[in-house]
Amino acid sequence: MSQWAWVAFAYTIAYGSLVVFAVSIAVRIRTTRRSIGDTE
Amino acid sequence: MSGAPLVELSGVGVRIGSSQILRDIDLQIDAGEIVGLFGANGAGKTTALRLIATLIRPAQGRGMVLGADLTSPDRYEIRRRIGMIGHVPGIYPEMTLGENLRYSARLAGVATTKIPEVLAAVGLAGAIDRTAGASSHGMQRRAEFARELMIDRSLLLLDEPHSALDRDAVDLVEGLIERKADEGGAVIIVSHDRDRINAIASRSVELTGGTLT
Amino acid sequence: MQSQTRIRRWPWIAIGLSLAVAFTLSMVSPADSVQGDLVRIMYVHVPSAWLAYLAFFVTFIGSVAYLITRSLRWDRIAAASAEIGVYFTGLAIALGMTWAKPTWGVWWTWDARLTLTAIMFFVYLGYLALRRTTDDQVLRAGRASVLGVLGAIQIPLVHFSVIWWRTLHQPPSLVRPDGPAIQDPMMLAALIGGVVAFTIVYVSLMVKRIELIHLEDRKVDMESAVERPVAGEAVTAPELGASS
Amino acid sequence: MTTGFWHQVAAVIERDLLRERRRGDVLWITIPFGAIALLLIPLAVGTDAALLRQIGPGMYWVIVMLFGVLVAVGKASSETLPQQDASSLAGLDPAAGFVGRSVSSGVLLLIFELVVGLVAVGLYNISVIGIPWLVLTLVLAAAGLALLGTLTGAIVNSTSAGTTLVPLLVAPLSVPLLLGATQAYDGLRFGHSILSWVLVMATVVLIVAMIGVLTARPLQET
Repeated sequence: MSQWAWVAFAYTIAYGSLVVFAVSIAVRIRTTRRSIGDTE
Repeated sequence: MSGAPLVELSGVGVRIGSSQILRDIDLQIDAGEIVGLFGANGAGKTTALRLIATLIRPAQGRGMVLGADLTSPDRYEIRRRIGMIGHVPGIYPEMTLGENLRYSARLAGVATTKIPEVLAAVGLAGAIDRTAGASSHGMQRRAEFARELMIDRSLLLLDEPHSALDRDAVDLVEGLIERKADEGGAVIIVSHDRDRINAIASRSVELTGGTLT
Repeated sequence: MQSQTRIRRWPWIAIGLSLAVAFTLSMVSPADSVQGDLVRIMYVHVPSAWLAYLAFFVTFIGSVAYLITRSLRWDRIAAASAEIGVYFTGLAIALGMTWAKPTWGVWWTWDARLTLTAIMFFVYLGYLALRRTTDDQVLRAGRASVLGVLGAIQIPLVHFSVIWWRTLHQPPSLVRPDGPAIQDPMMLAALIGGVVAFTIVYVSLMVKRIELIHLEDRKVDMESAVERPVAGEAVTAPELGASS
Repeated sequence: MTTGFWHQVAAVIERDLLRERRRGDVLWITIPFGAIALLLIPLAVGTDAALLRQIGPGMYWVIVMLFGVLVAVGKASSETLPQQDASSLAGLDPAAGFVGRSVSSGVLLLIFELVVGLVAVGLYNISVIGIPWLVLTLVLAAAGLALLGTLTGAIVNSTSAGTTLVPLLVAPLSVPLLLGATQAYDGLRFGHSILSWVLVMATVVLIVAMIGVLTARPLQET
């Protein structure tokens, strides 16, 4: 693999997982809010 | 000790995990009282006893037992004066009845020389070297009563004390209960046998849906 | 309570903006004379590792504060930080391995800092596993905070023992007595920018994660208060004749 | 600490050792388990005598760390809720309970270390050197592991995971003990000073003992 391929791989892991982590928190906040009837 | 109630609960609630077991319990027990505690299976009777024994923390309300707040560290100081016999024996099956008592005596700072005497008092004079696990449920019960005799308790909490006991033992237990009340202590008895309890109790309370009625 | 559960969007915006800046900085900075373009992995690896330590330090502070004050607020901070910390520890390890493979030719080396990070990962994974074992907020907070303190106090010991055991890793790249090792201002900007951006991301994630714990606790409270029958009501009088 | 405290500690030690003597869990289960693990390793990695002699001490310590935890979470040292209640109401100070349990687990671990150690010496032809220092590392490792096991046992007590979680919590935290013990042996073999490793292990023992005593009461709250 070229150096840029490694860099692309690393950045996909870093930024990709950050987005997944943030979105999972957002989704859990939303579903928990729904389930306790908080529609604010 | 003079005049102050031994147990004073106001608005106490208990949660275990995510479920509310007891709510809004108001209860006052004075010296010399024998109180019967009734309730259906799962009404929270055992939890109520553990609450009064300071072994479980109240989630709501305020509770005082033997002058100690149930949420303050003082409760560790008064535990030695509370005796409890639950429906599952709190003894180690690998050890003999004598060794179990010796263990409790050493924790409580009581002279171990009292052990033969209290075992004799509950009719277990010959069973001191008997392995607890190999003894019958009734004998384990008797050994627990011996423990409560040995450690000087002000408050006695009994969960179904009559179960597994024979005729002689029941008389023995009732004698012990009445003597404790005469000495200025208090006894709370959880039971389903209303007739038997009403014969010795000064009053009774009922737990329904986690609340006293 | 109300202000804490109000929907707040600024954390999401802050995460997006700071990541965009960090990404741009790390792309426009020049390639290293020795490492080439691989040096760019450092701009995400070092900030992740830094955050792992910061997050676990916050867990330690939250745990100690809980044990002293017995206020669940501190426990929620400790819990949120531990979860984010485990995530960043995992990320730092994954990125470190991705860096090690093209640089040293192996995925894993037994140098002190890598080993320490892996051990930290498991300590706090255990912390999170412990938190899952009970719904009781007070019980959970008490147990978890003791583990939070134990884990954090053990880390320096693990650190020193592992360093004595083996030191192969390159010396710390940023903080050194003789000034930063990285001379190029753009590279330094990318590294510091990454650290700052990831720290903003951490703070933003913390805000949202604490909000989530609040909501989850409220959910448990509501379920115990409303939906589940109070103990004793589950048992009713037997209905004679119904089964015969 | 009052004399009552140490009386209680003694009572708890006596109780635990009595229970273990009657049950024999460590003697008949944990020790054979550790010994058979030492027997399995050469089957997996090869029976080259020089190789085994080289990896033997390390393998021995890994097994002590992983299996030793089982001593602290075994049946003989775990209690049912009514048993815990009875002890509490006899006035047992939670800190005395922690110290007593740690000491009794430590004694059992030391026995485990010695017996499994003899097996390791025999199977792997390990040379026994620097006996006073070796004994010191054995004692420190037993104490540290016992304290960690007892403390984490108290942490998971009355949660749903029960004792299955204890090995996961103890394993990463026992790293300084593992490194201390293995490096001390290497130090003895090559004639280096092992003082720093002994100090690392002693520090672990002191810190965990302190945390255990200070948090004994909060941990007992249910």
